[in-house]
Amino acid sequence: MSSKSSGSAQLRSLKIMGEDVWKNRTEKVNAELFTLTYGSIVSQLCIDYQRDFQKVNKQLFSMGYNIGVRLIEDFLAKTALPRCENMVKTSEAISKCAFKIFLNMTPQVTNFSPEKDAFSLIIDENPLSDFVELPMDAMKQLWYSNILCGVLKGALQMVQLECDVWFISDVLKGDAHTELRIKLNKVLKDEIPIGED
Amino acid sequence: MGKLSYEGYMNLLFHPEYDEETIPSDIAKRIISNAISPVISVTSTPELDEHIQQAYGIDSLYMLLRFFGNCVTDRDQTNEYSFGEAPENKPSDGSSSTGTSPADSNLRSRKRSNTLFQRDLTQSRYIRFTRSLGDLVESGSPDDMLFDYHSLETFLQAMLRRIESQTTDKTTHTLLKKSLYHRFFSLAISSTSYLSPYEAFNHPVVSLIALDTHLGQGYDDARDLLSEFKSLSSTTEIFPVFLSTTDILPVFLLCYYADSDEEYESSKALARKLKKQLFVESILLPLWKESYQENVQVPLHQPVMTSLDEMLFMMQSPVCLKLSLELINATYDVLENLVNDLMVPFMQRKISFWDETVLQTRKSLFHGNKLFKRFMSRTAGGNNVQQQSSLVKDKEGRNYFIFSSPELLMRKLADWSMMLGEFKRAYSTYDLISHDFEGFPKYLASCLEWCAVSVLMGAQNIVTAKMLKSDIDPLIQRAVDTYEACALDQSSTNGVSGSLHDGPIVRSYETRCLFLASELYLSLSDTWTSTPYALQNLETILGECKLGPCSQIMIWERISDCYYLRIDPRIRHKVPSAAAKKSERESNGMMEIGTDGNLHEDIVTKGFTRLRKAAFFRLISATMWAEQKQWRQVAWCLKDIEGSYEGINLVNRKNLTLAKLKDELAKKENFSEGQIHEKSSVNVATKAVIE
Amino acid sequence: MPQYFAILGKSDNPVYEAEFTTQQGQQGQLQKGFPQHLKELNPFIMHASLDIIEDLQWKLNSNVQHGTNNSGFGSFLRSKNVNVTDNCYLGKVDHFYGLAITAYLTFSGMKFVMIHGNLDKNSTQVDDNAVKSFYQEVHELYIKTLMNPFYKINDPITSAAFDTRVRSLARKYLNK
Amino acid sequence: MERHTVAGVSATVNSERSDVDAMTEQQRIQQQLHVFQSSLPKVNELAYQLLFNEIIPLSMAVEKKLLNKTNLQDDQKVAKQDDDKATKDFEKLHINASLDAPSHKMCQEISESDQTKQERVFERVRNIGFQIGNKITELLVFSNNPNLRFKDMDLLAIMKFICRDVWKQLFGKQIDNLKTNHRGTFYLFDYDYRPIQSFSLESGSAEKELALVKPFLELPIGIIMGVLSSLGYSGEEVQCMATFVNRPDDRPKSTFHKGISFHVQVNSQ
Amino acid sequence: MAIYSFWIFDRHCNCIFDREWTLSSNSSSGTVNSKQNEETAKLLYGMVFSLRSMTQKVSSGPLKNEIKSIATGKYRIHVYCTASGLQFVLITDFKQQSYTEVLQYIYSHIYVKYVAHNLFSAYDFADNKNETRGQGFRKIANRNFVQSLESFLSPMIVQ
Repeated sequence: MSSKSSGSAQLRSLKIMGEDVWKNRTEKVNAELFTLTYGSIVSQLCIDYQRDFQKVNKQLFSMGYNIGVRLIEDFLAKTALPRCENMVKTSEAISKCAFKIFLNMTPQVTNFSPEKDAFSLIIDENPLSDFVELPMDAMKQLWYSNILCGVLKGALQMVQLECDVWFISDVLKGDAHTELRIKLNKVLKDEIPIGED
Repeated sequence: MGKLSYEGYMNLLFHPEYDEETIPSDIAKRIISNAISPVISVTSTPELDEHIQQAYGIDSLYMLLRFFGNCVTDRDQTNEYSFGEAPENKPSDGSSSTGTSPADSNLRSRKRSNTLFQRDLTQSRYIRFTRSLGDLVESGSPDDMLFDYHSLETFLQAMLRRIESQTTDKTTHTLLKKSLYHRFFSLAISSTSYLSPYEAFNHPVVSLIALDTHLGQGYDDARDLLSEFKSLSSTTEIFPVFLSTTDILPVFLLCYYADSDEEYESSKALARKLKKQLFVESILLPLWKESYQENVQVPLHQPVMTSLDEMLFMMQSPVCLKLSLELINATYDVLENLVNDLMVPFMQRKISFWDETVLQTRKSLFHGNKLFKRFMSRTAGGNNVQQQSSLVKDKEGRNYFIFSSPELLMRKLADWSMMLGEFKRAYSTYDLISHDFEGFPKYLASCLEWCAVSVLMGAQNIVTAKMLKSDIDPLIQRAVDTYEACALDQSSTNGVSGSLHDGPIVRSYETRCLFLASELYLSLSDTWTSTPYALQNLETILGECKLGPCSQIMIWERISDCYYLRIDPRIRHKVPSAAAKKSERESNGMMEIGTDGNLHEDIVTKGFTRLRKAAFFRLISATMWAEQKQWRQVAWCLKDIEGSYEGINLVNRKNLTLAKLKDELAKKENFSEGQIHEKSSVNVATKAVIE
Repeated sequence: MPQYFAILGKSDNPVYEAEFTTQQGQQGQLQKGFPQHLKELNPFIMHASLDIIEDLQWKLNSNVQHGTNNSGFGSFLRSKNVNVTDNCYLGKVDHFYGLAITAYLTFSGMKFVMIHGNLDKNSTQVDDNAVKSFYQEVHELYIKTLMNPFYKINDPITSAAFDTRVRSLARKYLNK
Repeated sequence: MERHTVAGVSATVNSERSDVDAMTEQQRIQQQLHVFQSSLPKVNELAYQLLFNEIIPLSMAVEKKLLNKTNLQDDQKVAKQDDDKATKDFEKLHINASLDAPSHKMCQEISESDQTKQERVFERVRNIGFQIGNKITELLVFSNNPNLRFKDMDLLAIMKFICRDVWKQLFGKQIDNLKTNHRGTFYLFDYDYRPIQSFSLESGSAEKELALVKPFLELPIGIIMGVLSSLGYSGEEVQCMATFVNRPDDRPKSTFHKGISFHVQVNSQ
Repeated sequence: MAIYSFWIFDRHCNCIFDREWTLSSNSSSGTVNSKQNEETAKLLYGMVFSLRSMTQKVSSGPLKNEIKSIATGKYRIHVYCTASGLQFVLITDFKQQSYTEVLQYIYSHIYVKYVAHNLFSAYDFADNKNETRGQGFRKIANRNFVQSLESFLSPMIVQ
């Protein structure tokens, strides 16, 4: 029981921490500017890849990855969070801290797999895709905010969590929610110096 | 240098071969000068008329002289002809024929230029011919309208038909349409020979009394004719009170047979005798000569300023009068003598006499005391005592100033000054007497109108934006309002008396006033400033004046022209050269501009043109022409706006007016190409019946 | 009273067009649009009024002394004619036989133009406050559209959502 | 050359000094703007910064992929063949998305590329910047910013708008200095161009550092061109380039040792 | 109190930065990223690594049991580990109880800024498998990092 209550206390403190960092220790910039910049990137990629949206998805993912691996250091430096012992806690850290601190939103965590190794984030107010209306040809294939998958993938990788991250629905495509799925493949072992094992 | 002369331009409809000529922007001033030029009434004897009929197939001397009206000093008709001919064919100008040919050297030097491009328009002397005074007095009541809009419409339709038959959709039409408009304009401002009690422009200045010396008419005939003229006021029952033969200069015209020196000498002797005994000058016209037959025959223009009735009559049975060049030149020589040596000096004498006897006393009497005068007129219920004595009721009970009243004399002084191009004097006089007319709206309206016109014609060397705003436009508006008040007044009184005459009588003058003002505004150099005023007046015409449908479309097109002319002077040089060139000549085709995309791109020119407005009103005109089934006009309008709307998909969609008009036009063309002209004319006929 | 509204791009190209009609009211009045001939003419009326709008948009600024002699940007400097608070709303700019034309400019040169129909013959007055609010909200909608990365400036706006929102704004402000 | 300090609002306020009421009105509007600005939704500046900078390596990555045209076409063939399967397999497809080389290697690669390739990458970067600039104008003006009165809407005013409002919005600071000859030539000096302040190599490789920074300057160039285009100056008539300049001695030391000068040339007619 | 040396190890057990001061009177003395320190680095990492494995085995439950410092008779070794596997190590005299905040500052204000956000620098200092598990050799050498670290730490050396 006690461990459970302390767990929920921790969750609560995650939330408070996220809000504290956002409020007091974050330089901010207009979300519209952010949206505009990201939009310009996506639109340029669509031109470059001649509307082959799968390639655009990949490129966004890769871009996100390269951002994620660097962004995680900032996140850790600001929160000083230790490694999370399970995915439940990871999910909370992502939603209540990471998303809060960087995008000022708190996606809802749902749909845990029975093994508790996979979960979904419901992203209702996505600053990336504000104002966006997908053109008809992009509706089917383009995951507009796919950069988020890359970022999460990259960031989790750096804390030894080897995950798959992908969108399973997007309001831009007419779905009811924007749902992002994170599935843990394995926890990477910390390396040991040669000769120590 | 253009070949086109003033008369040629005004008659372009009859020979549309000039395409790319330019015309000066102050064309309106020339037309107005012509429209108010001194009137010469022609009295002839039946014998003379018959003689002329036999020799030239023309009914009367008047009908012959008509062709020599307009700009008498420039001899457009001969000049034009000389230009047209190869130099070696050039006839010898008949310089030997009259012996009195001081203008001969002038003639040569003037050949290079022509009436359209003289820098000072007052250098040209215009005259108009009219029937004998007796005829004038007997026809028409003093309240006749300036023009009858039905007749104007009929005339216009006739012209349009003529154009349609002589041209194709591809004809270069810009100049032709402009000429048509100016012709229309000239008719609207001066289309009657009726004598107005309120202004003196149509009152004859000279009475030409013609004798046929070849047939032996001599001193006795002359004396009888003269006394008949002088006693007109007592012998004619309805001789108007505002007219007096004393202000008309009688001149004898002695027509002789030029091959006989004997006859020439006897005519000269007669002239001397007439001067000595009757104190009347004579001029000698060698009206007949053997060599005339062999000489080059030159076709003559229709006179520009002529009454609508005559115009319509002419359109019905067009006569193309051809005379020998020698005779034409001889006639011009004689007329030039008449104008320069007799008429103008006479007018100047009269003017200075009136100036001394009437104007100066008037000035000293009320000088600087307008308040007092206003007080006077108010207490006297609009007429002060002095004016009361000048007023006479006619038998229908209308009040008129009599010819000898100082008011009318001053008015005449101003009008004559206008005729002679002395606009400053005209202006100051109009300005002065407008106060005297305050209680007499009909007099006042005309006076205000001409006061404004005199300024625009040249009383001020430079017309500034401020003058337009604070002086000229209010004058025009006041004139229009006064005319309007007269019309209301008239219709209400007539309502009681049950007369059928109503509004339009005075309204036609109101229309003239608006026309005059708008055209004069357009002739100013800063069109950016002046076009709004012109537009305002034209819109008033459309809104308030009665005109036939085609006449209205003419106005719509003119509105379009105005917008086209509205280019800020600062960007004149920026507007593509084609457009600039066109703006100089006051063009209405905007094709070149529209197709030049640069104009739109250039940030500097933005908002300094009204090309899109112009195109829009052209479009409106096109739709209305279509309603009137004037397909040639529709085609031309569409051609004008082609460039402006090109590539702008806002306006080029299938379901919009432009596309529909194009379709309709294309259909019509196929239709008329294939068959039946009759069918369409039948349609028109049935429609006319239904109406 | 019906309105014909359009957003025009930099080369007078229509970016968006709509005709607003009076809604079926409680009194059972019918949808009242423009008569057919005006429907066919409206774009032309609007196109013509652009001359005036541009005139109002660009005015020679007599206060600007420096640079007037520089030929670099033409012979004189031009400046936008705006006052502080209502930068964009030009008010009634033009009229044509019972129609009033109002306009609103965005700084990047988009023109919002509207033809107001069926006004009283004598007064072609429009309710400036309502019309201004309408324009301002449409402007906001327009910016949101602009923010869509798949929307290119000057392209026609095809978004159904935009259309719906503009129409509801029209109901709110223009055809109450 | 005339100097224009772009010292924020003070210039605007000065011009209104004659009228005290106007000044307070001005302040009131400033206040309103401030409230309005801070009421807008925000995101972390860092997230924006990383996204912004990542555009450059991204452009190189795209360039490399496009160069492998043959591979690309093969891919497309495969993609076409199992079009039906595509949607099913889609989730898998992007999970296994091949990752590009790390950003620092991409930056390296740009500077080592031949000129034509470099130019293509630059153009891509500029295009993205152009889109940002092109749309940001409307965004910034709509917020009823009193600085944006455009009372004298000439080129100089537009430049001031870029220096003051656009720069402030994008980089949190204004351009430090603006010079113009009033004939269409402008120099915009930014002595501490924000996005590159974290960048450095080991000491003693200053030349290489500048070469690596170069591509990052294409982005603001694109933005400037975009803003100009949205305000009516576009195409051939506008040129923009960036060069490194020495920082003035009186400025506090910054991590990047050079200032940037954006040279804008506008030739109307 | 005095600082003797500063070390950064990455998650591949590689020393990616080392700094040793030789004279307490001269803050610019000593070596940066010295070859001679390779062995010392390995030993240092080995020691910290062993101790960490031990403490982790000892502890149970959700609460962490991280090493913060290791004291010997003469030195104190301060350790700061991040979730991303970085280890910041500072060797000082034994009097100073906690340098955690200093290390945390170095991480969040110097490392994050000049390494993580520096697109010219790698974020992972092992380029391939052969450079993992302590076999790597790449170092943080960028100007900004070195300079700001120096200016941050030097006041503490002089004391």
